[in-house]
Amino acid sequence: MKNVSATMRHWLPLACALALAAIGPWMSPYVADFVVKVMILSIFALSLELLVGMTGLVSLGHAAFYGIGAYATVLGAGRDGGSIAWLLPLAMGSAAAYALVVGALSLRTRGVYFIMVTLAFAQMAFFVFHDTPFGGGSDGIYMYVRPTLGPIDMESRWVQFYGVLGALACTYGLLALIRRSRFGAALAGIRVNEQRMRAAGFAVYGYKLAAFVIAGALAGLAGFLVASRDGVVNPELMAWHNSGEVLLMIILGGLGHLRGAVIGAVAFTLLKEVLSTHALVGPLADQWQLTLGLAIIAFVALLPKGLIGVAARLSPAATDAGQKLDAVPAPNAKVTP
Amino acid sequence: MDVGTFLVQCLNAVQYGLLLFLVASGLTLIFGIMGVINLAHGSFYMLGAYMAFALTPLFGDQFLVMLVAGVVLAALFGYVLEWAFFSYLYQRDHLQQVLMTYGLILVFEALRSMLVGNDVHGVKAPPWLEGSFALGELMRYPWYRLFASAACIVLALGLYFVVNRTRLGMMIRAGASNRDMVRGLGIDIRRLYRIVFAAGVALAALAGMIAAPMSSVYPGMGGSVLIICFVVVVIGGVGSITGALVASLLVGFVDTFGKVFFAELSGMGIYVLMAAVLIWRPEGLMGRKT
Amino acid sequence: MSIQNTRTALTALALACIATLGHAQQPPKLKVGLMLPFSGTYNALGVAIENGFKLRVEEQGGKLGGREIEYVKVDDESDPAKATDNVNKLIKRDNVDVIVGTVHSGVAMAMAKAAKESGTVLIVPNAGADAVTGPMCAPNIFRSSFSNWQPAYAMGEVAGKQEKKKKAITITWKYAAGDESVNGFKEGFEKAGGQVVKQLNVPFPNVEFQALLTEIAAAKPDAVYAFFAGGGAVKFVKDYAAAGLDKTIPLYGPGFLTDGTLDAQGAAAQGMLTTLHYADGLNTPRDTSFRTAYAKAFKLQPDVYAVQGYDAAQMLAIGLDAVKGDIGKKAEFSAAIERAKIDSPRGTFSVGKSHNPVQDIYLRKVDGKENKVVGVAVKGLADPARGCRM
Amino acid sequence: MSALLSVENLTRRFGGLVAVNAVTLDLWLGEVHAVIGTNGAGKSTLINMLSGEIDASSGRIALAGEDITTRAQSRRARAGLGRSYQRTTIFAEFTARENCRLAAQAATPRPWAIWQRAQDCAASNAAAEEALGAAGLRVEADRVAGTLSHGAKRQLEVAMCLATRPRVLLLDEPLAGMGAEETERMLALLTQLKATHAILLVEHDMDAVFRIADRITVMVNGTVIATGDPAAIRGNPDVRQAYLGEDH
Repeated sequence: MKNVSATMRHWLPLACALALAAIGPWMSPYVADFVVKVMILSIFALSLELLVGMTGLVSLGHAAFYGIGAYATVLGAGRDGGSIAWLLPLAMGSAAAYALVVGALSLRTRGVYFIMVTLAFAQMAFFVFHDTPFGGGSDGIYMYVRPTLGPIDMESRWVQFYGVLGALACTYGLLALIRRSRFGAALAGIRVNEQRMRAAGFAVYGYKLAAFVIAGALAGLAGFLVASRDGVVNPELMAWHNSGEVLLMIILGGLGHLRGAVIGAVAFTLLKEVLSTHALVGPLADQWQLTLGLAIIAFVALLPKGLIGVAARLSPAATDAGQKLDAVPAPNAKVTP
Repeated sequence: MDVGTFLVQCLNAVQYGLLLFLVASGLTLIFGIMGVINLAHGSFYMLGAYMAFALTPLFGDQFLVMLVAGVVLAALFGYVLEWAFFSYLYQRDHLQQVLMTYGLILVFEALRSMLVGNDVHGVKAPPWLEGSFALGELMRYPWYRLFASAACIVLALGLYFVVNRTRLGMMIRAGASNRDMVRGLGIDIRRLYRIVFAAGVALAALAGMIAAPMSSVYPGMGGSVLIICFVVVVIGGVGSITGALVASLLVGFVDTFGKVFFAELSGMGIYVLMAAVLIWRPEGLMGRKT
Repeated sequence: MSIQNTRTALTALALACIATLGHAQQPPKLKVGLMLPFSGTYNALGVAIENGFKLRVEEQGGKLGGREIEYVKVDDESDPAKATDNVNKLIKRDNVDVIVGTVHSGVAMAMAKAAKESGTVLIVPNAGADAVTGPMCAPNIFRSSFSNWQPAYAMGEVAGKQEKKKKAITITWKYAAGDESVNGFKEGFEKAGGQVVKQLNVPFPNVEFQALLTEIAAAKPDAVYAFFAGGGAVKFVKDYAAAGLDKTIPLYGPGFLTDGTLDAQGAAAQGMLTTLHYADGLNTPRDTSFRTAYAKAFKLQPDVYAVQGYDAAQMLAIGLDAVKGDIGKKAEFSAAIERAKIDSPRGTFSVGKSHNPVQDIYLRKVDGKENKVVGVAVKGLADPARGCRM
Repeated sequence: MSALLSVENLTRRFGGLVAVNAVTLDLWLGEVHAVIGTNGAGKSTLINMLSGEIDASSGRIALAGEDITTRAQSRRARAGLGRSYQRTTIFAEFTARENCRLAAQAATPRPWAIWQRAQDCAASNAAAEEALGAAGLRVEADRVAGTLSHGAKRQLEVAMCLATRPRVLLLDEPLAGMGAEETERMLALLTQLKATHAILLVEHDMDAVFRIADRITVMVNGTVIATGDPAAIRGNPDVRQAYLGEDH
């Protein structure tokens, strides 16, 4: 039984990706578009999962890297468009560069302070783009020509769909590799007990910074994709409630699991979609803020371990296998009064 | 800038800082003592402002009576809220707190919209505080603003007294530095939390009530206050009332003079300040080293 | 909860798909997507626009161009980051024929982008971003309201020519609409011989104005031009009066500074001059009949937003009439609107080359709880439509 | 032969308080050097300074002749300075083996090699097995650490320290909370380890200290009042008065 579920654990994500790829052509444009949006959010959520779930660093400013990736793409493309070959590295590189600066400074703090410092740096980025004409000011800026690479053109719906699916698969794969690698093991150790890791001889700060930069770069990837899809970016991408929402997603899904991030992104988007659709909930749709808020509160009260936790409760066999490095973290973000 | 204008700007900075202090002090108490990240704190400020809007017609010029009534109502509200929601959060980690209080923001905003609508409303200052006095040749300074500053100072002194001179304050200070110790002293920690939370809500609501005649009441007024207060709390050091006061004034000055000298980038000012303080002292100005 | 959610969600998707298929086969109803703020700060504006639009449709017997109207509503949350997704719901999920929206400029920019790419007709019933009928202009994008430049330019002219002011200071929230408005004022004011000596900014949505009021008092200009809306407008006007500046330095602004906010502003706003394409006390038969009908239908007094929604429906009706309800004929549809004289409650206006109204801008004075018209600031003012290549 | 770890005039002040005052001591290979003293004598501060958790205010620390006074904790650890904690700091959610492997991994981190699985790292596995064996935890290697008995947890704490293949061991109360049998096992382990390590032992269990220590340093109020072999310390009048006198 254990082995069956362990194997499933490995192959299920791949099977999902293949299934999604297979049914892609039969999706209506809206459904395809919706799936693309959820996939981009999944990448964004996965990048934060690396920080929160795997390293125990709770960041409330992750949207900054997402926004910077998006802005780098649009500003890099300029009026005449550009190639994916250099726009993608540019987007990820810019986000990673800002993550390096923010990480280098904010990792000096911990706990509540870390949460707030990341928020402050995100707000700084927000105001740079909101208040200066550099990125088009508060109304944002357009991308006139979407990025291309030879015959691959992000203008096409199918390139968007399969490109984003590929990016999601790569991100998931990369993080899965990191998780089982020595780097991932060290991050897991840092999450549980940073002091012990230092005593064992790990340069903890460097590891955390590396995780922060990788997470920033992956958020930049999500930013690149969202800019390529929408063709328009604005400072709201970096707003703090965006950072909050992506945090909600990974908690909703269940921390400490890569699947959790994806499930959370899907569930949160669907939940909001359902609660604000008149056809489904009638006049309550006008009060979606109220219902969403209540849903979140009920969720915290009833499902502290996220949706993954529910699945685990339903099939206990699935829980013990592979729980070793996989458990719900006790982030070292406990209050330090 | 001549000396007169400079002095007036300083007055502006202090006045703004004091008002911030009132909201932030409640946040830092809840933050530091209960260890709860309360994103919904801005909603309590909004609650206060809307309470002022709703109560002013009932109390007429009995402004001070209204403030007292409002504080009592807000404290009761906080007491019930702690019992109903927050008491479940202490054993959980920060993430769950972020999640639940985020949900509460949505609920409060929706309720506000259902109960009062989305219009902007003015709130009348009490008649005995209407009018203004001359300050410089063109500028006049409203009495109400001066009253607000004075009220904030009185409250700051009162808070200082309660925290440093009373038994409750002793418990609060102990709670902020060491929770186990409080338990060891045989204090009912749940009751302490409930009182602290109610006090935090009351402080935020009081700030909202005092600010209402100056700021009017409008949807979303809690959101912008919340983030600034977080900045104040972090600069000052979590759980430190004195730190919150110093940080509020600092933020007041940076904001005021930022607008005057660096109009283009003034939005960033307080965040740069926060980053700088944290690089220098990662635990905040008055925070304890851990 | 989760399983049920997933199930409901799947049902939702399925329903959406079925709905899409079902409607592709029954042509008659015309689908109008209303993408407006139905929550948050701008909720009231969204409702007024929706009411205005529906009022006009009802006056036409529930039909435009011979087709019945079906509404699909989406709350845009005034969040530009979600704008593309929200507008795609209308375009791709609901396959609407026309989109009406929205209030927030940043959201409207994203909507314009999506509309330009899909070719869906878009009528903007408020958002004043110059770019919508500037660089982003397109044959299928129209605006029934104004560009930020318009009332601001008119105010500049009034301040310079009529009021004979020489030195002015501008103050605004630091965001695109504010910058555009201030630049419009500056253009009009400097053309009329005045000079803007200082441009002050407040970070959005900060409402702590005291420091800048002190600056204004120290600089002693002849006039101040301010751009704020909603809660910010109320607070600024009140603070300005409380600082005693209203006695010596007149405060001007576009109409939004005093529209829908007079209740809250009270005495502080009395006597202020503002410019806008609509005003109280126009007393034309057209306006009076509109106001009575609106008040009767919704038990509310109409405002400028209601007029803009009403005119969005008028423009749509004109276009649809010309193509007999076949909105697929894009060229004829848009040519008809470009030719038309639109009989609006605000007065007759036409639509310029860039699809922005060419309209009279009124000078209004606050009197009690009304923005009473005192005259026409600029007749038939057209937006310069900078950057529009159409 | 020179001392493996030599400490000269090490001092630490917290504000006006001098927690550790000019402590000088040497650790030799093959020796267990115990540091004893009442609560607040500065033992923990001393061990924290040696391992690099807190900076010294003044003084010098040398590891095998090399000055490491200003080195970061992680670099000291990699240079061969291992420590255990008074409060158990094992990773409760991992197995005992994973705990040791993770600690061992510090020696060959290669974090960039993300295509390799952590559990496939031969060097770390070898070090982990060795440490588990030495600490007598081989049977329980695959149990989740949080479920081990208290004694086994303390053994794991030492095993994790061994897995980093240190030359010097700084053990902070390894016997705390242990039963008699567990204590015996731990003492046997220490006796075995001292052949290949220099050991600094901070411990409150006086019987154990006098049984196992080759040299004892007594601290009072941050200052060393006596150093010598157990017999000398037992006979030292100052020690009897200041410290042992209260106990015996």
